[in-house]
Amino acid sequence: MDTLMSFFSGLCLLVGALICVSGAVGVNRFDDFYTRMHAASVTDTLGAAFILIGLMFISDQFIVIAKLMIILLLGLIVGPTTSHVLAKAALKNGLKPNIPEQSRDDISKK
Amino acid sequence: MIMGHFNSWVVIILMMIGLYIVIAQGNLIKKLVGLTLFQTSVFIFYISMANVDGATAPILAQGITSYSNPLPHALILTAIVVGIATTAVGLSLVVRIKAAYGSIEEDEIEATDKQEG
Amino acid sequence: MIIAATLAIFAAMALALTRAVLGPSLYDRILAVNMFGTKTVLLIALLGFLMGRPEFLDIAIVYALINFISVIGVLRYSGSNAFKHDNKADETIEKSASRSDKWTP
Amino acid sequence: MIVAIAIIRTRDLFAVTMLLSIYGLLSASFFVTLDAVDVAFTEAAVGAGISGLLMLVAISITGRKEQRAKRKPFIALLVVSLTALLLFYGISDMPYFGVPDAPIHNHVAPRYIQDSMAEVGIPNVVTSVLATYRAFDTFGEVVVIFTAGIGVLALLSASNNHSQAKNIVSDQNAMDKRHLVIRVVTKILFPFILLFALYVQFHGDFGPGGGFQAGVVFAAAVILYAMLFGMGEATKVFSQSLVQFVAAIGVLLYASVGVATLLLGGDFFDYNYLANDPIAGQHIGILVIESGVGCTVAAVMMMIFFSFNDLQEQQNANNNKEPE
Repeated sequence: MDTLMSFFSGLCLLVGALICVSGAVGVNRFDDFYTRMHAASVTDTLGAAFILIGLMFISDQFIVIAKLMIILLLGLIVGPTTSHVLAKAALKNGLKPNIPEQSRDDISKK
Repeated sequence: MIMGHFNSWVVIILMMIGLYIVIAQGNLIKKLVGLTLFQTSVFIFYISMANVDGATAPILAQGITSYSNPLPHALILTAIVVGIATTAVGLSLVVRIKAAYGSIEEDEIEATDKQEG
Repeated sequence: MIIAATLAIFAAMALALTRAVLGPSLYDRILAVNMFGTKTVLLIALLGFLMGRPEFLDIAIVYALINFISVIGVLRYSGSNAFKHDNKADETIEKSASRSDKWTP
Repeated sequence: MIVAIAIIRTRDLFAVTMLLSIYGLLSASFFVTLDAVDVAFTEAAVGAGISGLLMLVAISITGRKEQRAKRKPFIALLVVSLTALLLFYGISDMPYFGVPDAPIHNHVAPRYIQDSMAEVGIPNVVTSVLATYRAFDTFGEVVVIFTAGIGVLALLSASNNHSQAKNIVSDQNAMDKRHLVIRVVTKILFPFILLFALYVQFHGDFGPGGGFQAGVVFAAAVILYAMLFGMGEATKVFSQSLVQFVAAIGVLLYASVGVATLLLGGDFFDYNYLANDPIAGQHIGILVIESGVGCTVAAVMMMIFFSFNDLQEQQNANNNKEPE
């Protein structure tokens, strides 16, 4: 049971860490603010959730699990909200999405 | 020698960057940022002095015998809050200066002072 | 495993930092700070477990809350007049920067 | 760490503020690794949130771009490197990092760690040092914070007039309608943050936390509310006079504990006399003192933010009027 728990926690931690790093790489490599934001917000929420769940597996006190739950909930509420507001503010203040010419034509045809 | 004093090196570098910003930058808000950096370097200095190898945070628990020094923690804890309060005073002074001189650049303020007499 | 995750988070923090420093537009920087905050929450949670005293998760909670507040605050004030007239400049920088380091799949 | 600072010489003040807030986050995690959880707590609440916010408000009042300094930085560099050399010379006598028998660990610290459980009866040694052994210091700090709050108030609130205030409120409401999602989320989170602040306040004896941190978190919650629902809504509950009153009450509460101990026959801030049992007396004393600290800090932070915000909104209103 114990080894199973630690195995699961290790798995979750690794997956979470991988997601976090990939998100960070995405933030650096994408060439447009909106795609960057997409990379950051999605991976932030998912990676944080995975890591916190992984920590939940190895903690044995109830209070610790409860606090991790609180952090997880907060992350789930706050993360998407901030990215929503951020995108809205950026769009409103005139930061244009960087759409390549061809796809722009596609959009206009439809 | 170098690794043993690693914390002090970090502190000194931070402190000097803060000092440099305070001296060399003309913008008053930038100067306040420099002061904040300076302040934080002192905080880090205190906290790193309180650290003991293999010790944990000074909250007593069963089965732990070695704690880091609680005294600097108490001092710095209050100092941080005081620091933000004083920074706020500084910022409000800057805002007032902006209202009075129309600028927060040191050079322009001096120029205005000279013009007025 | 915890150590691996901690290292990964450090790497992610470093990358977010570069984005915050480079970030051509104002919103890139806000995004980077937000991301950095989330990573710090995770880092502190992991460090608590690493040092064997996981009851310090309170700090992580504070972080999650404060991060939210500061991002909202930044957005609230970045909409004010002092910043508005700069957006055009940001945009042009953004365009030129994106041209120079085009991401090729 | 160093990286974050070395790049802080960006000319764009906004970027500087962002970097500063990242720096705050970083130094807090640094404090966690150095076992200073209480300090990390404070730095988390202050460095990452409030200080960046205040800087930002000030920048939005004073303008964003910085001009190139015309002065030559050589003298500054000279001074800085000289000081650095002196400091490097100075640290060569310092004890190494993390050595357990450094002089700092041999004076009062062992006594604090070994006896505070018997003398004060709370597990968090930092709180017991803060509130009991060094109560005078802390009292001084609280007074300093209070004074700073008054200073900001005196500097910023000189020009308030009511005709402008009404314009601001209508302006605010128009703006808030656009942020539906965030308003809903804030409504969910707001009571939770306040509750958490109270938890921090009263849990400070057993874990990281205490009056200073709780005050800052509480103030942050109110600031969040004020930013989204407008000053009008926030000041309905926390009016300026109430905030000032609470700030003063906090300091007085703190002082009154000292006076009470004097009257009961002890020294100033000698909590043992507050109850028959010395430990119970200590508990009461710390509780009251921490609430005093919490009141003052929260009120002063709100006070500072409100006065900055007022000024900023006034300026906004003026700027909006000009083009019409």
